[in-house]
Amino acid sequence: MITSFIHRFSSPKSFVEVTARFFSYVMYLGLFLLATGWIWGLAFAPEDAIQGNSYRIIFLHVPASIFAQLIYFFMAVCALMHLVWRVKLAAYLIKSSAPVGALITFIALFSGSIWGIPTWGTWWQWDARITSTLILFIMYLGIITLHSSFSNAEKADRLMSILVVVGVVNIPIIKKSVDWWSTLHQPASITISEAPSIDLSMLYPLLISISGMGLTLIALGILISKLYIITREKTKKWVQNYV
Amino acid sequence: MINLLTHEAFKLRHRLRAWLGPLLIMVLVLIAFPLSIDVSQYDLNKFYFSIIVVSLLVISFLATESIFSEDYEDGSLEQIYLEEKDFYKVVLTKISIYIFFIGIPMSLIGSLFSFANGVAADETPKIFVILTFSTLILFNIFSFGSALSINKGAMLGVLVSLPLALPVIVLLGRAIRTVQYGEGFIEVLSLLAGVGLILAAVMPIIISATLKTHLE
Amino acid sequence: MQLITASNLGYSINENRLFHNLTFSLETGCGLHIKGGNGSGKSTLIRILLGLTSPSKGEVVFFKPNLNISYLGHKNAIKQYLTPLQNLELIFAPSELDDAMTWMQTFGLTKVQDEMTATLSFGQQKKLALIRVLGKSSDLIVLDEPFVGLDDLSRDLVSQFLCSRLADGTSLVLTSHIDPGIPCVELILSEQSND
Amino acid sequence: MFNFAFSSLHHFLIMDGHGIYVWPVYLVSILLISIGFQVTIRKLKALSKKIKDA
Repeated sequence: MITSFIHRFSSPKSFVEVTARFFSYVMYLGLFLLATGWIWGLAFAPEDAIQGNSYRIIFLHVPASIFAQLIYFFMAVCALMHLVWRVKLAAYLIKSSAPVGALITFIALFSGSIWGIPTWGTWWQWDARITSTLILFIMYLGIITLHSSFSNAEKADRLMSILVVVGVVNIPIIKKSVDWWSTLHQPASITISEAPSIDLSMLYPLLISISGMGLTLIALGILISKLYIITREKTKKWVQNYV
Repeated sequence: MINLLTHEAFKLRHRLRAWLGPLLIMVLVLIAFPLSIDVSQYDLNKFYFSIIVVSLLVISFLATESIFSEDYEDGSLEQIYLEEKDFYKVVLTKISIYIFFIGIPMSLIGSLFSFANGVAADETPKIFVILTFSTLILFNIFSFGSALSINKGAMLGVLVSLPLALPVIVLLGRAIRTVQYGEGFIEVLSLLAGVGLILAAVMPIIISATLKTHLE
Repeated sequence: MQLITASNLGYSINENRLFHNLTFSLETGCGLHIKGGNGSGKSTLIRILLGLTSPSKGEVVFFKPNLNISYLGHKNAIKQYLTPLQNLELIFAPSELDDAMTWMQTFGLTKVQDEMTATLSFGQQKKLALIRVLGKSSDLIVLDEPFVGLDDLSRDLVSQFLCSRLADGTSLVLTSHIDPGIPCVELILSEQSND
Repeated sequence: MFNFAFSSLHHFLIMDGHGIYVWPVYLVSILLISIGFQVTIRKLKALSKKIKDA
């Protein structure tokens, strides 16, 4: 029963049609929130007592780091769906999320290392979180390369899903193992269990930037997956009617 | 099963390049490293390990690169599938044979060289045990990488299996430090052994699924 | 007695359809000759029958559990770095080795049995690979272009052998551009438009 | 909460010498994300045209 339920709501056709309906809302809301969060953070949030103005990179760096990981977990869920229920759409979504993930992971790494220059005096450190983000970036590249190196796309889908699932098991292991090194990072600024250690006037723009970044990336993901679905299914009738 | 073991051993023994090659490269690296630095300036026994660890990583990758592709390319893998209907046993056998023929000699070479570079005689066996369990882990991981990237070249293999192998390197570095400081050896060793045995049981399942997908 | 039935088989690769709605059955002691142009999906159909590839549509039913299949495809499945003799030792159990050696003699491979397989000619390697199928007893023989590279004499030998196996109740599936000279049902795969 | 954190626009751009870190990071990221959108939209248009023509 679950299988038939999933298959009914996961046809590539209905995905493209449904997402097209609210794509522009997602994108404009995302861009609006992102602009609000960043302008607030860059211009109106007070200066940090210790780090000075360079802390303002946080409004880009933290959202990027969060989504670098969230996108991978999303891909892992899709990979399981693809392997267990053979949902085609899930494989399409993995394939189209991977470049978004790679992009945002690169931004997280880049913004982090620039931020490191004024605060730590170095742009690179083999610190736990930087290293695990770098490994995450390699994992995204591996997934993209793996899929594009096979001419039989369905075979590539299956192999990619296997790799994604193995990779998601690896993420906590990487975290634990690199935690053994001394770590430079400040502890996470926002935690659910404890009261935030960050001032409210900085927290609000940060939260707004995170949600804005999320919506913007979802919009980008929708766009890329639409492109990919049409590429894959271009011989199907619904595509020819759709375009 | 015994039949399978002897067959795989027979095949590997006749591919000199596949099993003696990696060992020779390992020896070469371990000889070349002290020559390339000013030995009088550095305390060699402090960081000679890092070159053992790194060469273990690289050589494990090299050694397992053709573990399945050889059978895949000449069509033997299809024949094996038709007979066995499942790759688990075959994968398990192949990895065991590779560890026996390449992994264990590699660990032996590594521990011998660390002995030659100032590790006490009674600690050399510890190094050997650590290196052996690390090769168990690394061979399983890299076999997965080479199964995924079968006949698609080393670049893909590195990209997909390096993220899996890096935590092992951290663990291995940690384990060797416990030998140097003489504390916590058993804890780290049991962690290594545990991870190794779990991987040795689970990885072949994943690898079989991968190989099956490749045959389609 | 029916051995295999295939109903409504269809296969597409990257949404390009190779064949669809294939329905056929194979009886014990019968041959099936799959014909079709290049790229019409002959090898894929064979791999579906073997259970290597799963069809996009339809299904294959085997009426005998644990069917004993011997198969030779495009790839010879012999080791280049071993001698022909060592290859046979890998393939056959010691008890079956005598049969295989008889075939070595018939094919005139005995004089090269201790040389490296890589130095053998294309035809010789093909013969060596065919011994895998010829020297074993099985319920179903599946051959993908078995006659490529064989001289006339060996081709007749193989055809005769396959005929005698058919008479013994073994089934046969093969593809060949050359008329095999074996009593077979023909199955023609034609190029289809994508609609 | 909504007071401009800098005394002048000039200070806003310089950010006490941290501006050279902050601004490039934002600009490069905006650039990368918008390239992502641009390339996808362009490819999508080309593909639709190709399918329509076929």
